[in-house]
Amino acid sequence: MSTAQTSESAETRPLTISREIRLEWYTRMCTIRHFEREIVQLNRAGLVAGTAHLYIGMEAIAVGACAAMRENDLLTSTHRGHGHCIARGLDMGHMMAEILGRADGYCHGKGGSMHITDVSRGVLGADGIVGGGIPLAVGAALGLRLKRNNSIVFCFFGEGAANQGSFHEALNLASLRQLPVVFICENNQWALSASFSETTAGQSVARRAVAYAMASDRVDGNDVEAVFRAANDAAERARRGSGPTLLECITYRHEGHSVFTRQEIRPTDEIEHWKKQDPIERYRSLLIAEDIASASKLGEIDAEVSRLVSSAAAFAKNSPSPGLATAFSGVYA
Amino acid sequence: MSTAQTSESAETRPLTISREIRLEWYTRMCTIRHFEREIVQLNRAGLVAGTAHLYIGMEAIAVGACAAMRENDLLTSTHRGHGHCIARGLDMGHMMAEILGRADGYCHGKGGSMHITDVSRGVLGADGIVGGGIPLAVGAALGLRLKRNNSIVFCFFGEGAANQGSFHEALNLASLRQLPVVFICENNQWALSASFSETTAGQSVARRAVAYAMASDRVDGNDVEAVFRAANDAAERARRGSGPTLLECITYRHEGHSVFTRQEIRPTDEIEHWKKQDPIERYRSLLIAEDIASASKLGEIDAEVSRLVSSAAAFAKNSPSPGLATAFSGVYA
Amino acid sequence: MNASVKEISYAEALNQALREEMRRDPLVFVMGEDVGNLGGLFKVTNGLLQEFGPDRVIDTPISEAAIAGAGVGSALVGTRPVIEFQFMDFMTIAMDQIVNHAAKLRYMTGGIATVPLVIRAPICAGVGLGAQHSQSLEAWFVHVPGLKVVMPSTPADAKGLLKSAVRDNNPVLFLEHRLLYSQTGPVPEEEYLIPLGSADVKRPGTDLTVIATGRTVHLALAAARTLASDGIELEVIEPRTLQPLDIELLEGSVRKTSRLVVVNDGCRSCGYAAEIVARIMETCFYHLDAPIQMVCTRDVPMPVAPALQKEVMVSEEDVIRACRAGLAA
Amino acid sequence: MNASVKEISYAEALNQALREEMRRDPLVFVMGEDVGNLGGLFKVTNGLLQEFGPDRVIDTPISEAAIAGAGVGSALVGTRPVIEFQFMDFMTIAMDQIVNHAAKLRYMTGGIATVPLVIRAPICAGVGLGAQHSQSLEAWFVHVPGLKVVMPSTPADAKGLLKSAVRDNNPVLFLEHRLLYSQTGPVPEEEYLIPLGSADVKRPGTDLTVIATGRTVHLALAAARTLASDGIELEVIEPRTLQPLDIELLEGSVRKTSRLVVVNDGCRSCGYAAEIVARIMETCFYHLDAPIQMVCTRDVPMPVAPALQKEVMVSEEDVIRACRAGLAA
Ligand SMILES: Cc1ncc(C[n+]2csc(CCOP(=O)(O)OP(=O)(O)O)c2C)c(N)n1
Ligand SMILES: Cc1ncc(C[n+]2csc(CCOP(=O)(O)OP(=O)(O)O)c2C)c(N)n1
Ligand SMILES: [Mg+2]
Ligand SMILES: [Mg+2]
Repeated sequence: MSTAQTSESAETRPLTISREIRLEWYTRMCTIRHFEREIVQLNRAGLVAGTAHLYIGMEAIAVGACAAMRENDLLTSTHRGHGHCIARGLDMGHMMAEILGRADGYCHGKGGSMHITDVSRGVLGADGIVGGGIPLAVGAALGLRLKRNNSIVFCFFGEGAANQGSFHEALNLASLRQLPVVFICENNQWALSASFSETTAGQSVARRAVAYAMASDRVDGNDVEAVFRAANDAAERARRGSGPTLLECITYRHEGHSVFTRQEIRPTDEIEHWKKQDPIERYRSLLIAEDIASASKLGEIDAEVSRLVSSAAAFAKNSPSPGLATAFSGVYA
Repeated sequence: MSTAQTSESAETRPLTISREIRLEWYTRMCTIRHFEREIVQLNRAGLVAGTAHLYIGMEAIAVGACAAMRENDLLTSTHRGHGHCIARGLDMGHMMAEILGRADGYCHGKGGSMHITDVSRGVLGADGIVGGGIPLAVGAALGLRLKRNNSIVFCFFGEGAANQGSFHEALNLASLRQLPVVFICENNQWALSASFSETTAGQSVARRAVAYAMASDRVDGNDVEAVFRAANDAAERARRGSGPTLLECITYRHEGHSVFTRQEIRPTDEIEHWKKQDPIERYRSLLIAEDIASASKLGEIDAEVSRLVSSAAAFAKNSPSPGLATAFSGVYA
Repeated sequence: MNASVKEISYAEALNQALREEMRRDPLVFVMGEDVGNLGGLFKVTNGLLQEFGPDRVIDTPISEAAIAGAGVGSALVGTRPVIEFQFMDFMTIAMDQIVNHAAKLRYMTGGIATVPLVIRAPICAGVGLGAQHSQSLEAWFVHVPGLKVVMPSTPADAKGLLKSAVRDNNPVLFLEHRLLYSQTGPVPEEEYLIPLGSADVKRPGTDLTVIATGRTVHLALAAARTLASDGIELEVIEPRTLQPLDIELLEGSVRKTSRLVVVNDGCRSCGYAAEIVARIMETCFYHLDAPIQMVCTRDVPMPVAPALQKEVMVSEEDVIRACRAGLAA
Repeated sequence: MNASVKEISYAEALNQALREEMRRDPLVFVMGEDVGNLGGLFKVTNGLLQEFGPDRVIDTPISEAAIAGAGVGSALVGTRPVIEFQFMDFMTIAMDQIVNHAAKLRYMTGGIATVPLVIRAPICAGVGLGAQHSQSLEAWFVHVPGLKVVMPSTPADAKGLLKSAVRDNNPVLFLEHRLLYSQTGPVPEEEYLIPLGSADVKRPGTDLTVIATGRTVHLALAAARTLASDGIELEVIEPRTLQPLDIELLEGSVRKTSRLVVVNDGCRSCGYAAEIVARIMETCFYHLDAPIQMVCTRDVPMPVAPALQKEVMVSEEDVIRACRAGLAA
């Protein structure tokens, strides 16, 4: 399982990324891409319950960052969380069933896309509140310390969330107590219709770490290996007890804000420019250039992944709607 | 009126501070000190309604900063707001009446010490919520701009408030829109029982301005002229349309947190050390050393100020309790 | 109302109201997330940026507390902000600014401060966005002295009430059920205002009074049509403003019919329906022939699965069932 | 309860409860502003830092949203945080974390998440701190499915209920009237628990039922003593936990006396008293001989001047007046 391997390799600098791991990462990025494409289809068919925020274009962040996680590490996700879940190895069938609001979904249809959770796999939950998950991650780290558990917490959020008060309060608290948290800002440069430059004074999320005397880094979020190296350094820092890191990953979303809010106000040429920076295409070329795999081999991976996604979709579509009585149960533990 | 004078002088660098102004500042600092001492007496007599947070030891900040304000500039204050009000020339009799919960108080006894307000003098209000006034100041600046009014806003808050989400959100917004706000952090190094070092990652409020690409400065908050110069530079920046400034003034409170919460947990030697840095004593020595005034002249000022405070107290004590019917009126405009 | 009317949507009616008030008064401005470039998530501020420019149509960062706080601060200096929350659920981030500041400043300062602030937000569920995007928390705000709370059910009411809210000198919560935005209705073309605090008889009747708010007014009217075929005449009354409440009109109807059903999209425990029950119980106890029935969103977080969401939300059937119970008793 | 009892204050009883639970379970910890060095603004966490150390008694920055959020996050990983707000008014800053996260995570995740979080706060007024330090907002939280709400009136109840709250696997709001902290009462020396959801008859009576919460229980008991001299026997009942509510016990008393007065320190509009009225109206309508009377904090922000504060808060006289009205009608 790559998570374990990479976290071992993480101890032995200089960091060598094995062929297997590279193919594993390529496979995971393709899986996320196919999964999200499938959601678009399901939405066209009117099967998505509510909304879904697609991760297309940002796959390198979830895959690169989660590769630095160990089996027992935790993460908090966002409204745009499918990528994090898949990178952590959640079951796509149960994920899709949840997105369709079916009985076999992770939350039995109660949560939908914005609340997929699997604590057993360390996914503390997606979150419908922008910035809502950041203090949760800090609290989880606090709890782990009290439990003498040396796992660490990865906290994903968008650049738009970096303007929320919860970001400020949580980072201050994490730095004060030197908590083992890796804050990963997925800066796709837009928050719904709000551009990064018009809403973020200072024009950098990473630089905000200065305010908290926190380590920080800013990387190409479309380069899976760059993300991995930065996340891995941050993870090691956290494991050493040297405190949290704020890691900003620059990327872009290829699709509209969500399947519910599709209206596009971003400049077409900007979108086109970034689609040319596609993280999967880039990795594909790299793997071929460096003779890690042939185009046909990668093609096979692609085909295999798409088969897996299709069967997940089939599973989800065949899953029944939750029993009506369940609407009124499960409010309290 | 000094406010006007100093703001003129503010245009003509190098900044010369006239003898009159220096005596004026000394007088105002003494006034605040006597006023707060009187509150202690009134509280001992059981006359204070609720609580009062004393400004003793911090007088140089309110006086120095407000000296950089013009007639029509605005300010937002805090739970520890008496000094700001007096520096702005509010009537001490009506202030004291409010602190005693009397009919002649600024708020007719409804607000008490934590809500003294006089919009006509630019005091938008003290605030019982730590950090609560910061977004209000930003909004006021936004409103002034819409009204094509070139006044600026001074926003006072304690270092404890710099850990609130409202601080982060408000400073980001102010910087984005280059609003004419001077953020003045009164860093007295303690937030109730919480020390600055144990609650503020980065150990500097001023440095947090980096996160917002905002100008900042850090000065000796017990040096009234240093505070004035820094506040005046910030005010000029705001008037030029060059945006907000975060000004951190290092100081200390001589008394307990409030007359309601007096328990002292700060180190005695620390308190003693800072009492030796008394801003009024320091200014007194300076004025004498620089032959601005003789000890006896300053003594006269002191005596005169204490007479004014006593008559304000007499006015407040003679003010009646508000009519019971007023409890149920004035909820809506 | 004026004879020349036009059929427009609830969202268009709100947009007209904002446009007219912004043209009338240069101190009125709107602020919130995506209100400018996008014209609002639900299009209520559509086109305002183009007409009034970026100083009066302010796209903000995702900073709900600062948006509300800046709204209060700008109102304090005499402008008239209309701020938008994308979902009422997000007001939870700004409660200090709304409750401890906007609502209380007038009273706390003994009348020195004036806070002419309008806070708009879509409420409740219906499109499967789940528990964090589906709340109808009007009861919280009615519980806070110093706030006014408006919740219209038709385009015409929405327009007339929003214009009055903008002119009001107090903080006003203006709550818009998200399923109503696309509903159309006749709206007078000539300018008009509807005063805050005036309830409306949406359908006169004799057998039982239904007091309904927002979206549920339409469920109550549908129920009335259904029951009419059984010869049962419901009187459907809409408060329109929950605070201040036009209690006389409500009491008059209950005294006439002696039976009452209260319908509201908020959760039931400590909800707005309970408040109406308490008010009527106080003044109309001896006129009541049967217990008052309440129809509310069930006391669970809103689920996403369509079938579950339907179970939890108020339906026409729920209203009919409650009316029959109220009549049988 | 056990025979060997000791007279201690409400604050001491809460302190004992925390101490016992922290000794019992190493995963229980407290977090908040000034809870460590100062021992809490009202001394409830006094001495805990010395006994349990800084990892389990956490002094935080002034960051209410992060305190609540960190509480939720640490609960999610299996610890049992007890967080303190210095005044309930400050919860307004943390409503998103409490309402959108703590309350809903269990349901939203289909049972995957568990949030064993206790949120403590002093409520209401009495010492003139004014409108931003005097609110009693329990109704808000009873309105939110997924939360439990506890409000004890005596040291013994406070201790037994807080221990149960700490052991509960759900988010529990634990509300303490600030005027009660110094009040003393008999507390068993042997360990005991009081289950959440059990109301208590504080004084049996026959003529009229008074349902009172928190501090007002003592006003109701005083009123009962006063009226007893006129031969009027009040039955005083305290829910103790507002959510879940022991409705059967309340209904039983109302069916017996046929008359009800509800007393609560929250504001009256959309307050907790209205909820009780609605619940009783539903099930006991035909047993009621008179309209239910409500005695609540008046619907204004809390003023500072002592005479005004007294006017706005609930008094024994208010309760007596309401009882006489309820009996006369
Ligand atoms: C508190 C809150 N405010 C507003 C929203 C509505 N909303 C959902 S996603 C979004 C944009 C978030 O931008 P960003 O954090 O950059 O994440 P991205 O969508 O770009 O991945 C907004 C405004 C919300 N869900 N929560
Ligand atoms: C939101 C909020 N949290 C907590 C409090 C209680 N409180 C009042 S003053 C204070 C300390 C404030 O410290 P600081 O901002 O440094 O101002 P100082 O008192 O030192 O002048 C606290 C915690 C409050 N009033 N508001
Ligand atoms: Mg983004
Ligand atoms: Mg301080």
